[in-house]
Amino acid sequence: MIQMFHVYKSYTSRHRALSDINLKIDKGEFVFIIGPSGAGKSTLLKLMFGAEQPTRGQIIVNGMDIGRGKGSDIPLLRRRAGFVFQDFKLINHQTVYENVALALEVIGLNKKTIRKKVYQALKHVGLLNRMNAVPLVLSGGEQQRVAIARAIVNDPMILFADEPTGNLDQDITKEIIRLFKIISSWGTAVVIATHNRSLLSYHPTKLIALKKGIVQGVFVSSYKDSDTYIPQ
Amino acid sequence: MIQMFHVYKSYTSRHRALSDINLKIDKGEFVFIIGPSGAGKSTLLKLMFGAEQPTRGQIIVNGMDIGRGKGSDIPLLRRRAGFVFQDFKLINHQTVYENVALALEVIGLNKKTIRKKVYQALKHVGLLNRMNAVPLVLSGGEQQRVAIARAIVNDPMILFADEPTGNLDQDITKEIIRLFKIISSWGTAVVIATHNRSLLSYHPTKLIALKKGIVQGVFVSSYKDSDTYIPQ
Amino acid sequence: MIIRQLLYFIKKAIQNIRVFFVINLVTIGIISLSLIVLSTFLMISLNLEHCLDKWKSQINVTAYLKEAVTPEELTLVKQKITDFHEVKKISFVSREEALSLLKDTFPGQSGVFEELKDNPLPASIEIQLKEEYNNPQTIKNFAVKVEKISAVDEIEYGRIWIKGYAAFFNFVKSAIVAVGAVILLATVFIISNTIKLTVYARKEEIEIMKLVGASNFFIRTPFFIEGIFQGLLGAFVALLALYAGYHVFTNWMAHSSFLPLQFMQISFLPLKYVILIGVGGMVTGFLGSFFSLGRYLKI
Amino acid sequence: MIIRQLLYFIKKAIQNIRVFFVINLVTIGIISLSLIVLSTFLMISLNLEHCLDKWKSQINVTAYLKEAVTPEELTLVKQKITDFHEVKKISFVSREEALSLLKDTFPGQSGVFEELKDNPLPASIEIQLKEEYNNPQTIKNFAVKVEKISAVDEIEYGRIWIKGYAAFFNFVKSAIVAVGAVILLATVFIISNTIKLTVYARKEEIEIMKLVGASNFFIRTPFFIEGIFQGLLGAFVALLALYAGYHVFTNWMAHSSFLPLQFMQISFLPLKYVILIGVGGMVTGFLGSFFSLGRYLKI
Ligand SMILES: Nc1ncnc2c1ncn2[C@@H]1O[C@H](COP(=O)(O)OP(=O)(O)OP(=O)(O)O)[C@@H](O)[C@H]1O
Ligand SMILES: Nc1ncnc2c1ncn2[C@@H]1O[C@H](COP(=O)(O)OP(=O)(O)OP(=O)(O)O)[C@@H](O)[C@H]1O
Ligand SMILES: [Mg+2]
Ligand SMILES: [Mg+2]
Repeated sequence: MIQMFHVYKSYTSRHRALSDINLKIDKGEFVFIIGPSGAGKSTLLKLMFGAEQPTRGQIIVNGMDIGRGKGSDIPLLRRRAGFVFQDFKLINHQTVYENVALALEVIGLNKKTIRKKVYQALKHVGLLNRMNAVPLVLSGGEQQRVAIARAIVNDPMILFADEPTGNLDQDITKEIIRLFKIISSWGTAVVIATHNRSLLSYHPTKLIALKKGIVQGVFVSSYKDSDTYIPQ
Repeated sequence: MIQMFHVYKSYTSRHRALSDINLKIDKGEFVFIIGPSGAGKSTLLKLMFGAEQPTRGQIIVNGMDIGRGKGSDIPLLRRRAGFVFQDFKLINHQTVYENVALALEVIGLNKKTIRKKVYQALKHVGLLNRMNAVPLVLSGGEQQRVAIARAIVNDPMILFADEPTGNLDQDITKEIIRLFKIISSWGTAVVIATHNRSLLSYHPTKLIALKKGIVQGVFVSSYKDSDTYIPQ
Repeated sequence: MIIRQLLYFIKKAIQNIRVFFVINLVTIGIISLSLIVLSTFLMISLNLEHCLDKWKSQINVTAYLKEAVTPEELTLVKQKITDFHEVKKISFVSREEALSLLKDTFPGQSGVFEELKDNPLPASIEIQLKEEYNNPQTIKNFAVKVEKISAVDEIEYGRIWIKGYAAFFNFVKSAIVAVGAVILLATVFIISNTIKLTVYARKEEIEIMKLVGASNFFIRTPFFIEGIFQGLLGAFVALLALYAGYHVFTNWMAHSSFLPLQFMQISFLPLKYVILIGVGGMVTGFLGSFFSLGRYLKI
Repeated sequence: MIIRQLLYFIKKAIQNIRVFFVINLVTIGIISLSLIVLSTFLMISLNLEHCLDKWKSQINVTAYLKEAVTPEELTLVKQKITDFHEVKKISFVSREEALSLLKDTFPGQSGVFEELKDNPLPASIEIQLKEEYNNPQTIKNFAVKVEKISAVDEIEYGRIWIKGYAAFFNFVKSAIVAVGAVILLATVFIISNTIKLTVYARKEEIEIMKLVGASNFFIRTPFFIEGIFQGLLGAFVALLALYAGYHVFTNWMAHSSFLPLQFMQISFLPLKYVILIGVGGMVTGFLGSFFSLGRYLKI
């Protein structure tokens, strides 16, 4: 589903955000990218999503070569993917409902379908009652959950989540990760970037450890819905 | 230093963000406010900082009655306080240096003093090398650290921090909390809002548990730089 | 399907106008004020041009006739002159008419003329040329031809004045065109850049829409509709204001104590210009959005 | 201390102008274009008014003298008329001068006048009144007084024309004032609202400054400086463009084939108006910032 070959990314000439990344993420995988602040986790996710272009290397997502900067393909990819941004990226003058619905409107679904799906997504993140509020009046955690709802509302084939629980308490974090797991079990590849090592107790199928833009190791779990987690 | 008497806050008529809050925070205290998403933690901090006005009740900070909406006192209070916002609130078109320096420029310090203090603050959060970058190009954790640097740069009498480690990894979190502890030991009242219960291992002197806008309990620690934490 | 989509975009545009109501108001205000200035100028200069044209059409060539012209000869001369293709209209001024005209011109000195034994003035034919021949060269050529008619004594056509007239006419015209061009450019620039400023205030929204997979078409269209709407409404307000001003002004003129003003005809902008301003507002609004957005639509 | 702070604010303003360079360019562009339209209009109407005033000052009352006026009487009459407080200037036209003037007016018909046995025209004194007496009533009163002088035969002052002239003059003046007011209002509105749009795009910055304890003074001042700078630079660019246009235009006129144009004097805006436009730009820029900011400065 996602393949990266010798990918490099430098934002500035002095500094390299990512170096020689090679990885492969399959359908239905549940992947964590961990690493300290500034390691390049967000950059890695953005590359897979076409929000940034690699300096070098090849990125193939869902069969498309998105590293080549062919602008027209990227919207199509994004409509089949979901992304929880670290800074949420909600439209401040639109309501929660409208923000979430946007991800479906760009696909061109009809109003009724949109309503049904948005309600469902908001219900999953526990925000049905805040539907008509604008993001600015929401608490940090509530905003983050709106971002999550928008990312899952279009039944994405790939779900990227950048620090999706940074503003959420333990209980809601558990809920959200459970939700992601369910989505993953339907065949969606879920890629979560986080600094929060306690999330590891949620058993990813693959764990990518980053540090200063370099992959420290990729751990593949053989765990299958049991309780043990065995890094390879 | 901070006293709240029967404080209520409703943003909308239907919904109450805080109910009947009474509390007292002294000089040099190290306080945690915990509670789930939407509990009212940020609202409570904003009230103490004059960023929101209470619907009812009295708030006295550093001898000033800031609940009365006397606009002219609040800038003075803010110049002697620091605030790490949950959404950072950095000025995007200014560099890291300028963002941090702003908190000193409003006081009217001279250039040289400002430079010295800003360098020190940036060093504390490990961002000296990113000084000339603008916030937009920083990673989430880096932005959060800029916000922290700006909050501590003016040697505040009171330091408010709203989810200050939500985007930081364990190691940096530890560093930051240690920094806050040091600042607190100089007599500054430090008030941290967080959903992260693992922070409790850092031994606050006072723990305020919020839920749905209501104080569930205030726990005062008798712990004094030893390793045990005894909730009252 | 297409209609549903169009409706969706219109809905979005309306929603945006509601949310950014003040900004929209400001934008529409700026647009309509620019257009008021433009259309006021247009109206004034069209009327001025009309005046000049009228004046132009009044320039005559006068053919003074020999004293001993018989009525038969006169008819012949008239016929001959009318037959020239340059001629639009002629009118005959008899000797008596010429004298009374002269007397009217000098009301204080009527005594002067009473002393004259007999009328020394000749009869004349005033010739009005077709517009296209109102220029120094053709008038001169024409005069030469007329002078050859035997009954014609002398030709009078104010050589200097005609040359000067054309220059003056050109002068006023080019002044109008120059000032008009400045105003037009200013208007277009102001409108499109105002829209640029409003788009700038919303660049984050555009970025977010791109990130959820919106095509450029999807992002642009509501902005286009908004821009077109702003331009159209701005033009509408401007024309309304112009009409109100026109109404007040002509009313005032009709009750003026200055007689010539009472008969002066000021006309409102012709329909085609009204439409032009409306369409121009729309197009500028559209282009303003179009060029402002470009920059933010790159991935 | 105060100077240090001022320098700090200026530094901030410059920095903001650099960061928001495109926005500033657009704003200054809009301001200068509005001001170009305004100042072009101002220049044209000042020149027009000057023309009218010149014309006004040329309106004369003519006193025709009796035929049998001796040189001594003439001196006396001249003296008497000059002594009236309404009179600005007089000039004597002898009978011979009157005739040659008449001949000049009718160049084609000089034969008519040669037939005259002797000159039938009277001598006259042309009287130019002081500006403040150039209205129908005072002219009439003056005429009555002059008519009483024994050597004066008749008074000529174009009763209808004078009344009409005043009305026409008022008409043109009020038209200028009306259009000018529209343009001025449009300019002020456009400038201040353009600045409002730019401030809107920076409302977050303002909020953040408030949150770190900046006083309203601290936040406002750089914006004020920026607004003043924009207004001033806009005015400067506008005046420069106007001057360039003026230069080209007068040059063109000087080489025009139309003689009257060669001698027509068009003057540039007088210094006081140049200063007024500069100051006006600054004040509008300042006020634009002032009112735009108000809304965002509440805690
Ligand atoms: N400006 C506002 N207008 C209206 N409602 C608001 C506003 N700010 C906060 N609220 C509401 O008040 C409640 C408390 O918000 P607050 O931000 O204090 O929560 P919090 O404890 O900080 O949550 P989190 O951990 O998610 O940041 C929430 O339900 C939120 O939606
Ligand atoms: N647009 C950009 N321009 C320049 N440098 C950038 C840009 N975005 C990120 N960087 C730099 O690249 C490095 C990696 O950033 P990235 O956001 O990927 O880190 P991260 O692992 O997500 O960190 P965090 O946990 O703090 O979010 C950082 O040093 C950051 O400053
Ligand atoms: Mg990140
Ligand atoms: Mg919060």
